Amino acid sequence: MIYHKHDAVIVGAGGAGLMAALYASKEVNVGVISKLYPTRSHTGTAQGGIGAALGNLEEDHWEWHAFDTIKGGDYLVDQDAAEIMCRDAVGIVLELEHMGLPFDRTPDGKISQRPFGGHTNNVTKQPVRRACHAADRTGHMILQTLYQQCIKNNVQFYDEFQFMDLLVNEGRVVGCVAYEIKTGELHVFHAKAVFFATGGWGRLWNVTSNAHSLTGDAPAVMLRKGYPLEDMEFFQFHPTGIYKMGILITEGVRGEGGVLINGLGERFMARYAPTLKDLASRDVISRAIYLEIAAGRGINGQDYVYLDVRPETVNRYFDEDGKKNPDGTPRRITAADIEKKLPDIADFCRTYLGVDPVKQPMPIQPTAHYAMGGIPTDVDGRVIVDVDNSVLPGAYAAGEVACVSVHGANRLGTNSLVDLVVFGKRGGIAMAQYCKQVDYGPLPPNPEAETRRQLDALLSRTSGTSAAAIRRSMQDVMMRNVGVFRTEKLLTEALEKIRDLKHQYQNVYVADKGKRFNTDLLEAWELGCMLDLAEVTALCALNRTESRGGHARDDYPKRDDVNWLKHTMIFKQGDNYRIGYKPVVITKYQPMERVY
Amino acid sequence: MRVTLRIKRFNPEKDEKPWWGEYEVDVEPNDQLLDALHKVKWYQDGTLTLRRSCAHGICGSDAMVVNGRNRLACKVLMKDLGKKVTVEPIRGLPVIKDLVVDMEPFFAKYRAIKPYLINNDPPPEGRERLQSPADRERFDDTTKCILCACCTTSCPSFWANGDYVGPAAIVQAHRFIFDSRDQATAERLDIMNDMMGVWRCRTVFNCVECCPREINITKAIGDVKKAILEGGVR
Amino acid sequence: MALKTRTRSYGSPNRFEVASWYFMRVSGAALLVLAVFHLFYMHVIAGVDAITFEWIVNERWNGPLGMFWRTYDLALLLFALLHGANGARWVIDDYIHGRGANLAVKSALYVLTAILILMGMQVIFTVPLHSQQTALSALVTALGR
Amino acid sequence: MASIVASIWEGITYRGREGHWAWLLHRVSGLGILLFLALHIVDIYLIGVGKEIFEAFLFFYHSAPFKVLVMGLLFGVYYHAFNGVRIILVDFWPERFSNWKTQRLMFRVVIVLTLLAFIPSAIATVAPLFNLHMPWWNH
Ligand SMILES: Cc1cc2nc3c(=O)[nH]c(=O)nc-3n(C[C@H](O)[C@H](O)[C@H](O)COP(=O)(O)OP(=O)(O)OC[C@H]3O[C@@H](n4cnc5c(N)ncnc54)[C@H](O)[C@@H]3O)c2cc1C
Ligand code: HEM
Ligand code: SF4
Ligand code: F3S
Ligand code: FES
Repeated sequence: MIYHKHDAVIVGAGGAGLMAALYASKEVNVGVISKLYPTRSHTGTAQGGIGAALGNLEEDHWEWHAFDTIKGGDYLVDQDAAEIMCRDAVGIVLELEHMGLPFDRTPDGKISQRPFGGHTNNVTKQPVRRACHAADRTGHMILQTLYQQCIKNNVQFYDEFQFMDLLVNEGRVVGCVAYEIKTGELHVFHAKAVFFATGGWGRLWNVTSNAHSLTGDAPAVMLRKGYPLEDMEFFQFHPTGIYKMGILITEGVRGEGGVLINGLGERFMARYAPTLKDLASRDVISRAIYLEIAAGRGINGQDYVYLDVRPETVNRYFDEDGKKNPDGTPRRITAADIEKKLPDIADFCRTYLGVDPVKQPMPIQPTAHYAMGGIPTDVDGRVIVDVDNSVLPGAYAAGEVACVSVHGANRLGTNSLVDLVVFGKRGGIAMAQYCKQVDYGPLPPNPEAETRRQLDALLSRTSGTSAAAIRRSMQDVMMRNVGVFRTEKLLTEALEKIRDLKHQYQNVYVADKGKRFNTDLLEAWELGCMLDLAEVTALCALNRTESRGGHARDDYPKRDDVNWLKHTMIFKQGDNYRIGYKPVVITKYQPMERVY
Repeated sequence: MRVTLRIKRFNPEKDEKPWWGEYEVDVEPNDQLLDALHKVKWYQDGTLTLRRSCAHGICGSDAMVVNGRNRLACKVLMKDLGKKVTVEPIRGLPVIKDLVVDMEPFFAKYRAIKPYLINNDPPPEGRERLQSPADRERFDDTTKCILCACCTTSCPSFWANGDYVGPAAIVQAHRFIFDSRDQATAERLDIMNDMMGVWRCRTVFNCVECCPREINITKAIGDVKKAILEGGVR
Repeated sequence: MALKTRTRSYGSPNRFEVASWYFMRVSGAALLVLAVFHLFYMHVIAGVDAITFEWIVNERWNGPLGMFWRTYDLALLLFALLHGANGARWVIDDYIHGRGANLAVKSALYVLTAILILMGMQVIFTVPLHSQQTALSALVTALGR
Repeated sequence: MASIVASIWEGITYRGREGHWAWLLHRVSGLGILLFLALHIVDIYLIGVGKEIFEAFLFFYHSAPFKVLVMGLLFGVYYHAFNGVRIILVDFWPERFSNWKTQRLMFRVVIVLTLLAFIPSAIATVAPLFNLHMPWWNH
């Protein structure tokens, strides 16, 4: 066992973790643990943009952004948090620019912005250009820029260290345990505070835009330690994933004018969202695609539709919709614009589909994308441990792993990047303040014992079921039964199946017994985390008998504000679970029906 | 379709020297090589070790030598590789295990070139620093780099001499040298003007041929060489 | 541990390295004319079998174009050797890393290059005079011719 | 030593494209020419020493095995020269010449030029062995 001491340890080096590290390290001594090299974090894949009401191209206000966020989240959003996020976003995007982030530019040299799903001018109800972008690699640029700044500020990184356990003693966080992948050593980090920024867990599903590394380790550990997870039933399916592979085609494609086309050649979104059409909110579109496919209107009757961004198609619909440039001329797009604004998307299509998006439509299907729920926190990243908003001293979280909740039942495109930087910063600052006020708590005896026990159990078996087989079954059942559409029957079935898989997991077998870079062992350990999250996701989904945002129940198709305008909080108690509820914070915006 | 993967295996914990493992897998033509490697790891030999994460060519984890050439395993499809595929770790960095190499020397070089914007003027209040689209365009290509190390580990100058700062680090330096907002041009050019800096580049183009982000690395290096010769950025 | 590895630091700008890089290109361009024409002339236009002691001494270096050829050969000698030696220095820096070994091999290269230059100049300047004469006096004679 | 062998081995077994082979050949040819040049200086130096010893050397030069080496030299110099021009173009006009498409084309041009210069030279080199003479030779 190797011992380290830092005022604060940040787990995860994506956008949220790096932002927190940057701010916390200005005040206190921090160490950043990440199971991937920081630049490999999934923030780097975010494509379309980061939302902020800069108003560089047309009138915009952060209040409009807040309203869009709340409406997009189907009113399950905590409105105070959303207001903070949308207000702070403006300053933070400028701050990112000052750090060197190479945004695309308007002709007069300002940050360029583009329209994105669900972002509107609240007066005219028309799409507004709010997503600040750097081609279709905004997340890549954010990740790079933040990592660069961390290097400049000499932040201490522990690259390829996997977080395994949180150490809590005398009612507060005293550190954590991590596994050094290269050597197989356990490291105990003695700290006053631990900050979770481990991202999402899309790998629970079969077709996902998420990285292999997104397995929800931190929330699973929190759950096992008896701390709650919030709103786990809300998981976003992004409407446009590459058919079968799940690789994401950004909403930016539709922002540039791309349209969805069914097997009959219809632009079907005109029926489901007459105003915003293809730029309606994600849950609305995913559901529409699913309904089209279910009605046999997929391409050739199969389970996918087309996303069409060919200039002739786009320009035809621009005319049909009467789309205009700011100077009043009709809006137009050319093949060169597509190459220029969406170079990576064009590259994905050519590489993985052999389809040239300028000449052919792209086959797409909804793909598991974003966790709205997660570790509950307040607006300063403090982890909340019960329905009365009590905090666990020294525990912080931000980014996709956290649930503030600014995304409610459905996250608006571009809002995740906003969430990362806004709450990463706020959390980092709050944590530094906390560290300056308290002393180190005593470590518990044998702090690494529990982790060692888990690993030894996995390593000791000489035969058993392979982790891969269990994982595959879990992903299949989650896709089929806990996907875009859910029913009581599907969910109950899923629960049974997952419990059965958890049972099999007791027997999982790890072939690699070595210490050096043992990814076989880590994958098996991660599977344990995923199974726990799969179980609570199905459980919470079964529990919520309404349809709201990303959670669509065929058997309860209506939103039910009377009974369900509240957050789910799920707790593990022994082998059972308890579900509690937390009210939604409402400031100015009363729930209304959502029409796009 | 059935293919044979020949994978160079080496676990210093127990192997004296590297050996070739042969594995037969059934794949779809459109499968990535990464999928095929996963099939081996998940269903045949759990000890096979590699790095990967995003699975679509964006995170830069899985650079390896595929049929003799540097590729990202997730960005090459089986149908383009033939029936017999050889896979080796990238060259010029110490092997930790199988396809995993020690990336630290690579990142150390990245850190050595001061990979961050240096601008000591206070930023303008309440707005961005302005930059014309033309100025932004000058360094666009080099902002795409994902630090996968394909380029550096395909460069004969780097294999020969590990002190060579390498194409990836030069690409990163280029990204700042040609950013109109950066003020440390002279300092950066001094770094690049080192004996183990840009002058070690022999315009081999291996880097360009294998960069998964299709960055024109040799041109970026050429831009930097020229800037040094001309005593600054024009 | 995966903590920061130190690397050689970069940033001692090396004027000599730039100069040598530049020289390789300039001398390369010169050699393109000098060396290629030399080879083509000797092997194709004149034919190697024409090369005899008499031909070199009497026709090439003492014929009507004698001075031209001596200058040409001197330029070729200097450019080719310096270019080649600097190239070899690069190759040595590429492959031989031990400080001692690197220095030893490079020193040997420099000494050899110097000797070869002197030997080459010696002939160009002294022929057809007797070889006992010093290079310096040969130079005087050559220039005075 | 082992590391030298390893990096040379890596240089040869990597399946690079035109640029890689161009570099390898440029390096080998450059070193080869340098070796030949050293030898050549020595033999020319012998002119100053005396006629007999120089001519003894020439005899060696005119032998058949040596002609093979000379052909290598000829090829090497032509290739190195034309490829050197390619490198210079890439270096001084990166915006025009530094991209893989132009680069592949340029390599082909280099090979063509090399062959154009090499073929007559090779013929002239072997001709004397078969007692053939170029029409313009006057000996
Ligand atoms: C394809 C795609 C496109 C997207 N596009 C957009 C967009 O255009 N706009 C937008 O706003 N959002 C977008 N998103 C969503 C957004 O990118 C993510 O929600 C966000 O990047 C998550 O950031 P994060 O910092 O929370 O975590 P991540 O960036 O996922 O980072 C997680 C970090 O945690 C580390 N980690 C995880 N587990 C452990 C462990 N056990 N021990 C140690 N370290 C651990 C990882 O190494 C990593 O460093 C997109 C998402 C995807 C998948
Ligand atoms: C004929 C015209 C010539 C031209 C145009 C030429 C050009 C060049 C150039 C541009 C380089 C630099 C290569 C690089 O940076 O990658 C070079 C390298 C070199 N040249 Fe020449 N050269 C010529 C003749 C010669 C001769 C006559 C010799 C030998 C005496 C020679 C030996 C070398 C060597 C050893 C190198 C180093 C190779 C390496 O680093 O890989 N060259 N040449
Ligand atoms: S330049 Fe290209 S090959 Fe090199 S590290 Fe960056 S992305 Fe990879
Ligand atoms: S392969 Fe190497 S030599 Fe230069 S052009 Fe690329 S860095
Ligand atoms: S797995 Fe991310 S680049 Fe291949």
